Amino acid sequence: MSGTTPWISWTILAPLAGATLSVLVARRAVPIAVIASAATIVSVAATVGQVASAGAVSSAAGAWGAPLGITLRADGFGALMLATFGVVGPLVSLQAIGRRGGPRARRFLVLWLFAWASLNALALSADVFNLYVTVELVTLAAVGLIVVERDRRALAAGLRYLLLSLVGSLFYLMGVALLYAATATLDTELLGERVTPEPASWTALALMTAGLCLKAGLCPLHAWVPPAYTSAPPAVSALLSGLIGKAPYVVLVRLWVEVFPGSLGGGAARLLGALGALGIFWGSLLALRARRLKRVLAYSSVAHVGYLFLFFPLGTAGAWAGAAYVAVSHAAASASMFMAVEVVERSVGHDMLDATKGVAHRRPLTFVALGLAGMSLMGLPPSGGFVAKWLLARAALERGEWWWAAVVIAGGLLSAGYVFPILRGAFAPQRRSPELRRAPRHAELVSLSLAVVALALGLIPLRLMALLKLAGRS
Amino acid sequence: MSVWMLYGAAAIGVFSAGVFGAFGATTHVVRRVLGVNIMGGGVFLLLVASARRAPSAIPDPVPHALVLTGIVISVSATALAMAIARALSVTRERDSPAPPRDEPPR
Amino acid sequence: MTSIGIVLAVIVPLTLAAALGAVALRPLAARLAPWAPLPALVSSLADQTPAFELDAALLGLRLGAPDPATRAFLAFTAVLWLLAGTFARAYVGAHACSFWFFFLVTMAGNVGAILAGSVATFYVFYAVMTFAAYGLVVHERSDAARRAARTYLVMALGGEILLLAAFLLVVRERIDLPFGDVPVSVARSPHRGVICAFLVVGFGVKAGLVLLHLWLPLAHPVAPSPASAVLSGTIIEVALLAWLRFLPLGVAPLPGLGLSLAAVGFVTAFYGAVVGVLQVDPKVVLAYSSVSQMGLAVVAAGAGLAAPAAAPAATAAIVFFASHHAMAKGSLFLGAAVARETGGGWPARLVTLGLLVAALAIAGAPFTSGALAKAALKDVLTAPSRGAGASAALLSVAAIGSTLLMVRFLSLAAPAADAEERGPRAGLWVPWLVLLASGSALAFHPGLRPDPRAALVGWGALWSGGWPLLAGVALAVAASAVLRRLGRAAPTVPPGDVLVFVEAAVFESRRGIVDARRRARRARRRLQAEAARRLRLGRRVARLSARLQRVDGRLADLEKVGVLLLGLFAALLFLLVD
Amino acid sequence: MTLETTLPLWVLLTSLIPGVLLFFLPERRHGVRTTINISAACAKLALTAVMVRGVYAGRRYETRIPFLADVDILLRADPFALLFVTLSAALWLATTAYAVGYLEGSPHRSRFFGFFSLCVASTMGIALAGNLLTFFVFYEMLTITTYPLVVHRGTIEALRAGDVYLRYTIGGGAVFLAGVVLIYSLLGPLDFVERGALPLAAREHRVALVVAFVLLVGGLAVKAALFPLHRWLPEAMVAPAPVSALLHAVAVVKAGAFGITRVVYDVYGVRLAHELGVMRPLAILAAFTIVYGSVQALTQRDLKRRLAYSTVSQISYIVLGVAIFGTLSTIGGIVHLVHQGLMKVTLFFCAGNLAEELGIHEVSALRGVGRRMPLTMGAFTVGALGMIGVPPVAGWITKWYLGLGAFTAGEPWVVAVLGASALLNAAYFLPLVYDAWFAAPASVWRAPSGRAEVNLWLLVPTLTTAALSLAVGVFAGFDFSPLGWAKLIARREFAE
Repeated sequence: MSGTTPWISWTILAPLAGATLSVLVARRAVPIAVIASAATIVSVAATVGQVASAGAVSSAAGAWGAPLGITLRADGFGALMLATFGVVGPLVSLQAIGRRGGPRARRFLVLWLFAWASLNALALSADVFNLYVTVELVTLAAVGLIVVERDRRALAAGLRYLLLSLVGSLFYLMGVALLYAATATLDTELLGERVTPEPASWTALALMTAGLCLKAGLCPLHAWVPPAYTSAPPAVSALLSGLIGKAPYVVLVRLWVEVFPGSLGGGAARLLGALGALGIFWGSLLALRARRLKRVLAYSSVAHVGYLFLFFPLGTAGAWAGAAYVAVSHAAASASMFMAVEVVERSVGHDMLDATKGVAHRRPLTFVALGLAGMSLMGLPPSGGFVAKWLLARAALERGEWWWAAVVIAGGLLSAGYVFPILRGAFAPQRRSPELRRAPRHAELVSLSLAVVALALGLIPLRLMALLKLAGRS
Repeated sequence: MSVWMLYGAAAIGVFSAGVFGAFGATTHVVRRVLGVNIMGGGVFLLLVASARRAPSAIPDPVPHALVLTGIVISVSATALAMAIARALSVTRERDSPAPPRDEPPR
Repeated sequence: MTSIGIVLAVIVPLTLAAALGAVALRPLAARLAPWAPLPALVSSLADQTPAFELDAALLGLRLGAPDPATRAFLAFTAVLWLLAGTFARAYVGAHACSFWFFFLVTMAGNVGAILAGSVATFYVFYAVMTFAAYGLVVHERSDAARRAARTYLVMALGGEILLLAAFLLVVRERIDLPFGDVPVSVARSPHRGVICAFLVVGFGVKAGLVLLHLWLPLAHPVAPSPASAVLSGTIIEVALLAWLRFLPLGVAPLPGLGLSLAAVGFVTAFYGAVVGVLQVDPKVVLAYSSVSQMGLAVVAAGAGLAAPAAAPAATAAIVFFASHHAMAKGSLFLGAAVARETGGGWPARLVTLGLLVAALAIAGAPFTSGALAKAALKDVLTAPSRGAGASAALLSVAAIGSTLLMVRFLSLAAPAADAEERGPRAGLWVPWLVLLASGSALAFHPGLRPDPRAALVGWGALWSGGWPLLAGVALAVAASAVLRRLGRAAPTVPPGDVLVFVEAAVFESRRGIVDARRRARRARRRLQAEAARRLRLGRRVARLSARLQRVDGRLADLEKVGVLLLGLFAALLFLLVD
Repeated sequence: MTLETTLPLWVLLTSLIPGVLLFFLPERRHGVRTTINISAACAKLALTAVMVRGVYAGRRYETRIPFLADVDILLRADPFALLFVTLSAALWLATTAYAVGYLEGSPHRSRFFGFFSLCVASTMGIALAGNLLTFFVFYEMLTITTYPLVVHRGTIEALRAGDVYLRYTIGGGAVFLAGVVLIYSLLGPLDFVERGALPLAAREHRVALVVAFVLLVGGLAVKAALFPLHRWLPEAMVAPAPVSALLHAVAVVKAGAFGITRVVYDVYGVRLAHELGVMRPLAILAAFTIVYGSVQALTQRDLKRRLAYSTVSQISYIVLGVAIFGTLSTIGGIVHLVHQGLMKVTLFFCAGNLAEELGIHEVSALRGVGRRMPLTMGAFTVGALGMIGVPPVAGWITKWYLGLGAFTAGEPWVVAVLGASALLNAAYFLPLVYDAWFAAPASVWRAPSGRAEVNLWLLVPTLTTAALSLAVGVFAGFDFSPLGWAKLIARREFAE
């Protein structure tokens, strides 16, 4: 069954269909969303299975050939991102289904399914213009999600995010136009062969990279990230920091790995690495000062984007595996932390740093989740974060550039600086334990399961590594 | 060759005008959205210009398709931006009748 | 006689001590305690006892009494512990349980040290003996007792550190080096000088060589009499046995070390005599007498080292001297306790007579074991040609010194004849009497004398043994007459003589330490301030992140984002193109 | 999956599974919790005994779990690992019993015992680690699982001590990771090999190897409380007594010393380490820490802080033994791993008993306590004498071998350091012993509630560990004694 049916296209069609149907049939929106999610998960699993067994799987949309037609290709990296979106996304959306329905839940589910479809499409597209389209769709869905609760500060943050993303995408489109003018093709592999080192293609690469850095929130272009993540509802922030924030990075990696492999490890790549390192320190230092839990996690996400960009100056297979691992484990850990923060915020009423005091023994699962996810953020073994830190540091040292390894390890230290104050609340003396409002029981379970995913990533890295091998750089 | 170059330069010019507009020292949201649309216009001009580089050859249809998709996306994005701006101004009226500004909350 | 006897000699006291721990067994253990040295006594009498070896315990436990010297030491030690034990049953009143505990553990350590067959075993039992003796010294729990015990422990610890270093140098690779080839290993070791120096000083603390003797005069008055009898009688003699075993007597000629040892011995002898005479407490006088006698033994050891030919004679002389000193000094200490309990009339006279017998032995009067010991020492010293005359003269001067000490002791300790009549308890004077008897038996039993040929009788021996005695007595009578005419009492020196200055110095340094500690506390407060400042490092990080926060805030407005974006684009382009 | 390949994993799981289970046990189920704890401890001891006999008979126990492409988690039971495993397993049983009694009626006990078991699981992991990566994984897990125990009381001081503890240990962990990654990237994945795993070809990376050594030992020195990285240990004394006993006397501190020994012997190999010239500075640092720790202990008025500084000093004996070249000093260093553990646990138990029963925290308040609590003070005296190195308690064997090793290696100054340390130990332990036994009590002590002088749960472990430290000293020659086992290890490390 799996050989013939094009699971790869179903991974996009299923959530899209689910989204449109649940908009049309408003009353039954939640069950439709559940069915659509299930279908998507099945197709994602099948696709990943195909990729794991048969290597890269591709299918041309509408049977049009490469130079012009849009081909969907699921290689190792694509499959890994599909899996990440397929695991973290639904778990977070479970929280919305759990809440007793209502228009807001419906709106959230629709937007999430729409975002999921565009994310899957982005992971699978092997066509530069198609990447532009999918990254735009992801942005629109993300903005929709940010403003889903019509809160004034969320609206302002969403607007700012939209404007900046649009500018970034247009920079990227200008690059695509220049590439097309130079090589008359849009497929990444063909582009990789036809691109010649001349000013037009360098300008294209510079434009596209600048645009995507702005959309990814690389320091110093990260100004939009904290407002967006703190004002949005925690579930949305979980999706934003975990999944949607990685979309521009996926495009950037496709660009640099398949179209411009030569410039990996070059001067520009070292600039990106330097900005990544700056991001790690900038984000961590500001997270140390942050007084609100969501702001701490927002700056932590800025820092983790920095880790992702350390791949470019190294460019080796080890660095590639490390960066991919950072992406996956941060997705799970950050989402879990945001969900835990939601439980704390819902129970105590505010998300100030000392909100965790006196809550631990009445919300034990939340604090276990905070602990496990915190371990992954800090990169302490046996979590996924540690494997990522290990791979990156080892890749850096194998190339002899020990300073990247120092950055990675120092980053881990700084992250311990802002994670432990959160955990310390569990042991703080509570003079009078505050009366806790009813918190959603299943939100705790979602948070815990995400944290366990982050931990599991640290225990069974081998199979995931095999998947990564199929990526271009292996 | 020179005609194409002319169009290319024009496209770059429009694009940078758009960038200047989007990031200009304005406070009004609509000006920024217009700036973004102009940037889009610049890109689409370049795409169309690249359709027929060699004077004699038949114009290549692909850029036109790209431009069409680009226009669809920028229209929907602009619509979303306008909707949010309006929602923002409505909520701001309710709280404080100041003109719509887009500085984010500190 | 299998080796069980040897093992029992060590195990029995230890098990009894352990039994003292359990409340139920306490009275039984206390009653049995005095008989603990019996196995040691029995195994010392048997002539051929196989050694006991147990590799599993204590880096290879080796116990055995292969040579006559060890057996002799074992014999007199066991006798003295037995009699001191029975004496203690009647004597010790308060804190009996803790007394018996330390008494038994010290005894086990002492017996174990004598029987030890290897260096490691010797070190274990020697250390156990040293630390357990602390309990005997501090028994009274008074301030004087605490001061004496602290001095004893500090000096013992210092000595032990040196001994440990010496043992390690001796043992080198072979962990359980048997005593058989220790002297050879010491003689051939490259650090021979250092080893011998450490051994002399280390064991000198125990034996009470000059300047290392400071703890002895303090410990004896505060320790209960049976404890000081044992302390002076057997624990100090272990140092002599250790010198015999470790120092390469007869293996290699060490004239330099030998002569300096002899010199130190003589100085100790005279120093002990001079300071001892000026004491007030009879037990302190006895303590100084022990110091002086040990000085004489060291002289013999020095002679043995200097001339290997004289070594066997020196060893025999030292062994006999130790036995004689143990018996006589033990009976003097017990006698002092008995004297304190007796009033006037017949009991007083009898006790005084007993004390006189023991005192004569110590002074080396003819017809006593002392004379034999002195004779043995004399022919060791006179054997080598050169220093014969001088050392013989010095020996007799030392004899005079001893006599003076004994006269001083008798004048202080003898019970007043005119006091109302009360006799000592049977439990006290019976063991004392037995001890006196065994002391004199030592003189007459042919088997035990160093060389049975030496005649006790005959004018020559009589005169050479007798004149120092007479001279001593004459000197004492003259001195007391002069002092009585001048109307002033004899000048007195506080016990522990030099210790007073040492303690002053220590007190000074302790005050220095207290100041230092106060300064350290201030330093620590400064350190904490510095740590707080280092926290300011945390604060510096905080300040840095505060500045970052401001910059981060300014980055938010769009113009800056635009500029940054174009800047990034330009930088990328520039880096890509070249 | 034969016995040989799963036994090390089972030893690890016997404290990991109960640990996780205990978290979900409701607070009031005391009986169930105690039975789980005690039975898990006994099971672990039994498994360890099986392994000890097996290894002695020459069998190899190894669990290899693939982790990354070329790196895998390796749990291997070689003699050196078993020494540490046996020590931790035995003391875990004693400390669990002690903790049950000590924490009577205090809150959050499920959480405490959960983290307590996880902590021992990580110690087992550290002991059985077969390569640097596995060692690092459990080294960091030890930090995470001990933090909640340090801050268990939840008071402000506890949290501040926890912060200090974290700052040092997380920092140390990061430095250690840097070293591990450097070694792996230089020479590829390498498991611990008895006489050093580094191939001869490694010689030409001289500078990188020295940097890696400094990083590795620097990271480990934090937990081994070498000067100047020792400050967290006295601060962590605010933790409850069982935590100070097992963790800060055995598990955590030993992990550091054990790690240094592993790095020197099983990664670099003694000859290479000496060739690189890094051993002499390490020896000097260890010697300085020995003296510094003892001097600091002298000035401490609080009993547990004094014991903490004594631990700082004693752990450096192990490092000193490792840093001196030669079989004898190695034996001395390795055997002190066990001796110090036994003696220090006894001392901390006694400190706990005194604090729990009579509320004594200050050193000066010990006057005449021997009469009221003779058994506890008897155990304290045995421990104290052992620390000073008085035979026959365990400590003297270490001094004997370290001294011998120092002389044979031609480093006589080490014996001077040992002597000075013995005197300092006497200076800060013997006055306590004197006050306890021979001084008159300042005030009348509170009468004991039950029949024994203190709750039996507290007394029995104290006496067993005291008896053990005495027995280990007396029966040192025995093959299965720590000394016999240390000789076995040293023979394999130095076999030509």
